[in-house]
Amino acid sequence: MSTVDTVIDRGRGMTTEQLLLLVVGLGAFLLLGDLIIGILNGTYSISRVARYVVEGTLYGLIIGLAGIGLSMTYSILNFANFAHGDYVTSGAFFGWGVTYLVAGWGAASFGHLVLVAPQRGVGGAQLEIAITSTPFAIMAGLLVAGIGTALFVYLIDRIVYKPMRGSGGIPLLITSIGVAFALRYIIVFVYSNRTRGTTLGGLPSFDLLLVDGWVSIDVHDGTLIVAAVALMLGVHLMLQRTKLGKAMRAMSDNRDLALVTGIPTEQIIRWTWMIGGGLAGSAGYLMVLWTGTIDWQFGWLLLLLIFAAVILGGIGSIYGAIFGGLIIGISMHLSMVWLPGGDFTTITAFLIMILVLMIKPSGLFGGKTTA
Amino acid sequence: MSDTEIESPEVPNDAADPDPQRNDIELSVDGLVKRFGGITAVDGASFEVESGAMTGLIGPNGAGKSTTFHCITGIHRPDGGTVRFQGRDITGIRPYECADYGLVRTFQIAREMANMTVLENLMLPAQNQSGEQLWRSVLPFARQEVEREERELLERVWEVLEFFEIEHIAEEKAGNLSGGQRKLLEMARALMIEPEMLLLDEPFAGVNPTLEHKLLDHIHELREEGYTFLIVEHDMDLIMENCERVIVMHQGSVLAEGAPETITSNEQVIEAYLGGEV
Amino acid sequence: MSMLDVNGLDAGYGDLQILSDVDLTVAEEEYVVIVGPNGAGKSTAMKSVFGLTTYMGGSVEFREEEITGRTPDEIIHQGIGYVPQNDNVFASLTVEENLEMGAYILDEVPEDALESVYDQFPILRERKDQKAGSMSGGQQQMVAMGRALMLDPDLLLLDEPSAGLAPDLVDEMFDHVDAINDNGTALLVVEQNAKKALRRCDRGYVLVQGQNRYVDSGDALLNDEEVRQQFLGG
Amino acid sequence: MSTNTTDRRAQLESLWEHDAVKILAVFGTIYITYALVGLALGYSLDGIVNTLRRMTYLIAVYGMVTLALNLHWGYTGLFNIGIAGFMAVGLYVTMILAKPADPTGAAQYAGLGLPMPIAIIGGVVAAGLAGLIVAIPALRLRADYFAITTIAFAEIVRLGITSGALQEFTIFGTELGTGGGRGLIRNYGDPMNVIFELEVFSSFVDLTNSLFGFGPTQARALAYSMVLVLVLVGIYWLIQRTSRSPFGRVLKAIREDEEAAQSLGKNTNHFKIKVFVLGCALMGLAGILWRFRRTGVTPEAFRPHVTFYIWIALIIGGAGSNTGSVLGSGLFVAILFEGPQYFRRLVDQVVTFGDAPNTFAGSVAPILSGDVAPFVRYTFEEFTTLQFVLMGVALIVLMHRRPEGLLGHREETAAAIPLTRRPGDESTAGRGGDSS
Repeated sequence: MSTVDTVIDRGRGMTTEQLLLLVVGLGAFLLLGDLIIGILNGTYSISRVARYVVEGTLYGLIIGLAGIGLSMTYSILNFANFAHGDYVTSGAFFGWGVTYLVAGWGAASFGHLVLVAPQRGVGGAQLEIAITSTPFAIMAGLLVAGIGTALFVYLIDRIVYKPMRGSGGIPLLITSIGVAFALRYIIVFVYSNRTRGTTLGGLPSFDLLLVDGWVSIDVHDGTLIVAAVALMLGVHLMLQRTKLGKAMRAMSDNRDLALVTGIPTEQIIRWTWMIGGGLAGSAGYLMVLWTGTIDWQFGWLLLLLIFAAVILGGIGSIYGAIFGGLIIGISMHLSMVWLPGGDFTTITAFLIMILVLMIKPSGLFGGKTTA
Repeated sequence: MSDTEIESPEVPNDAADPDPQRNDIELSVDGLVKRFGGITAVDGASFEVESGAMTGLIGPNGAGKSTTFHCITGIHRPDGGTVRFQGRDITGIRPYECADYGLVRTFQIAREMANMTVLENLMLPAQNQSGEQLWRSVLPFARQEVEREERELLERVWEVLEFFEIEHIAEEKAGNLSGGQRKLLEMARALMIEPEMLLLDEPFAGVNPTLEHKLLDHIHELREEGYTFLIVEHDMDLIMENCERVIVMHQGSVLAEGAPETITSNEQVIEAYLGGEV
Repeated sequence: MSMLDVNGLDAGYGDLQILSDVDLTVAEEEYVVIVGPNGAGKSTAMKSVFGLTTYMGGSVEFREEEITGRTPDEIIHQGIGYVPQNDNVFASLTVEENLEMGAYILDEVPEDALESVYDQFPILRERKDQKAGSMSGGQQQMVAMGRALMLDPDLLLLDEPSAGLAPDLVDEMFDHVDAINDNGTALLVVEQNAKKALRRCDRGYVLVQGQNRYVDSGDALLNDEEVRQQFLGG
Repeated sequence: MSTNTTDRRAQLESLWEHDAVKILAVFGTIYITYALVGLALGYSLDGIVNTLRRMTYLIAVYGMVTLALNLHWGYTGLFNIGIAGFMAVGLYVTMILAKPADPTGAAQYAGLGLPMPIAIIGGVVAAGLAGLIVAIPALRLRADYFAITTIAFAEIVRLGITSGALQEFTIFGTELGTGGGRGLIRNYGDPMNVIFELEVFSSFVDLTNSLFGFGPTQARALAYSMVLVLVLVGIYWLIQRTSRSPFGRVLKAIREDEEAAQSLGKNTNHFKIKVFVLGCALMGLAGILWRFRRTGVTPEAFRPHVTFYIWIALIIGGAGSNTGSVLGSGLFVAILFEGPQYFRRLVDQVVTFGDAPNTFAGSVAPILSGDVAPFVRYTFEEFTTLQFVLMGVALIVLMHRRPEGLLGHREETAAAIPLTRRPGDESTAGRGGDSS
């Protein structure tokens, strides 16, 4: 029992967080100031910084797109789904199998194409896959990535999660780790663990001269932007305008009330999984289109970044997920201004996430606002 | 909160009050405010609890009784006002410090450690256990001392079990107990801290009449031993028959305060309860 | 023949029994209130009708059909609506979206029902695009009642519609409740404002410690000295 | 006689209640099964003993980590999924401290050249400190956020030691390095030399040689596994003491209801920090013992897989039970980790497969025409992959069917003395026969 006066800490609760916020704010301010001064006095190349911002934005769009699905299932089902990253990978493989099939029908065996070239041989470069040369194959692939993953995720829900509907968030989280693991290695079993190129190099691009260098955006960057923004807009409209979307928001607001209002909660959960899964699959497909390579664990490696984005934006808020994705993507790339080499981009993202959890665990968009 | 003028304790307290210690104030709450978002749950509540007395805190649902408890015991941090216990300012205290001062509460819904046995539940709250230091529990020589303390503690636990007449459930998991037994356990556990004042949040909710009488007997017995009680309860009969003083809360502030007889005839109180323009 | 018939109901939560041998009836277009001291099991009784408690015995019949064990959305289909006491609006949805959710089980939003809710609560029409969470307590209560009326239920269960309202709004809320009954909807209302409720209702039940204590017309209960004592402890 | 059999069953059940019996029965079954299968297939004795030795080594290491995790999750409810990170901190710090200061030959990076015991203590302390750094901000968080924070920490550690920037660095004028992606090579003496250089050890070598036909390297490995078993026993003892004490009682209370524990006067944050640091330090120690004798280590060893293994082991055994943790790690290693590989070797020995198809498509296509053989061959070729699938499925099935594991239903009393009867009351009357 310590002395009376020291144990009474009148200012507790607020100060730690406020102090941290102050430190972080100051740090961000200093970095931003350094960046501006550096650009003005020529220490940092404008075009390089611009390139980081562009790349970061594109990466952020992918994270945000995948994050919407995670955020939706997190807020409606109340658990952090660790298998979400592997949904992203699954979708990419489904979609790219179809793209290969459409673009290369007859150029190789069905099995080789549908499994996205598990062995050396005919691949993306040989099939000359690009949005300019094989637009139809890519659109078909994106469609299948979305729909295929939606169905696949629904199936997983039926088999794995539905029997545990009443369980708390923690048993579900642990189970999802098992799902993630099993899924990832099923992907290896079916598609092999080879990392392969999926697209043609040397794409047409739009180049912009920015004082001291070029910033270029190629057609796949453009495709990513158009597709991601279209999908985000679609989700927005779905949530705002459709009965289903409104019911989803209602459920994320207050599940018990939704039940007594007569909203068929089980049906809404099913749709939430399917839409979230579809977005994850699409994000995976677009990621592969953008980077030009596919492998069995890119979704898993993306998962923690997606969590970082969702937590940053506030769980349950789809705008938060998009915004969080962009912040994570851009700050990851901008970190290379000070920490060159790219070794620390992911670490930067995780540190941002941990800081947000310490300062404002409810996220920037403050939690339950799936709107 | 500006227009909620708090009645000074003397005014309604005109009833005969034989307690000689009536000026000895154990707990005083002054202008307590607690807001949740836009809702003000406690709005300038002020009252005092006398040492060694049994005081009832009543009021309709949503009057702010439980929130007041939470603010006194540090579960919530008040947005305004002060709480003094035995003359010391304990506003914004942390929950675990409360026990150090000898101020202990029970919860409206019994919060037993469901997967621990009744014995474990009762051994838990004991203060100043050297075995709560990790190294003492591990190192052989210190461990002997810890084991000796544990044996003493177990002795005390059995005394408390006897007091509440629940020896037969000693080895039961707390989660398997009936609602009434949980209430008893909750109170027994609070006593294990050897407090000076007990705040009981609806100790009789969900308790059958037989057990209720038993529980009341225990409380009276303890009161005679010098414990101070502040009890939130919705059963008016119970409060009126057993408490020396009653505090009535309504809409976050204190509506009336005084001896039970003065309270039952207070028109404001009747209106608050029956919700009618009488 | 009554519409709702609760017979010897035992119910509670988990293994905790709250109600024992409770009887309740509500006839077509009747206005019934349940009053009683805090913790008497009033809300539990109402939730039991709506299938939200653990059933332990007895029966609940609606139009001579057993409805114990049914899920809330099935019970809504039968023509029963329910307005819970706390947190009863979807805070991040607009007022109109809240009302639409009340009619989720229909394919289309019933425009006439929406209009009649707006006619009943004109303030909701004014604020239909406002987030329900940003409205005052009384307005939220109207949103919740309006939502339950979207399916034009035959029986509406209201859990303390006046709880937490400022005194001057309480009367307004009671007027709204009366109006719902006047439109032909039978009501089962749990109330703390016993006096006001008993004055307006057709029949009242007094529940004490999970059991029926008195049943009579509202006025009779109101003038009963024993009932008065139940609340104030004599 | 039916009464006779029920009697016997009751006897067996009461026997099973003893932890020692459980451990003996489970481990006995595992070892005997492995040995019998090996014998039946005509394996050499030294091969069989070597398999069992390797299993012992794995069970001991995983058992230590599982016990530490049980302290976190089973007792206190701290959802740590960053185990690999704390193990990595322990091992890397120890290796950097122990590596000689002047790098020679293939061992590219310099260390501090400290004696092994100090290096080990350094590694354990570093892992504990890492736990403290994570604990202070994270303990206020909800369990799922806490989990995400810990796994993010583990990944920060892994990516940090992989990064080129830390491959070689200079601190206070001393050159050190993590080796980046290429890892660190052990260029200090075998840490077990303290034992191996003893006089008696040579007779141990002779003994194993005459018994199992072991060479000196195998004998050393065997001795090392035995040392690890001793360490496991030590940690088990430590954690039993920790949990069966007033300290452990508060931990359990935190898991049950932290707010109520606070109302009973317990400064729960203190307890959580202490127990988290202790568990992390033990994870660091296990990380050290896991690999500090090997020729080298790369960051790959600390992928989240390790964390996943430990969680499966914990859930098999049942969170909350220390004995369960040990049993769980035994069953995990025997059935899920080593079992499939052993099974594969078995099958390989019995059946001779032709060449497997190279791809999944190549294996599936023939099924359509009724030929399952290529698929089976492909499955065998990809056995290691399927083993991971099996682990994932095992976790899902456990969570569905038996989330409380083998012994999680059984609560181990948290008190320094047995709480079975009234103190001073030698009869069983105190059990409450006098209920009112």
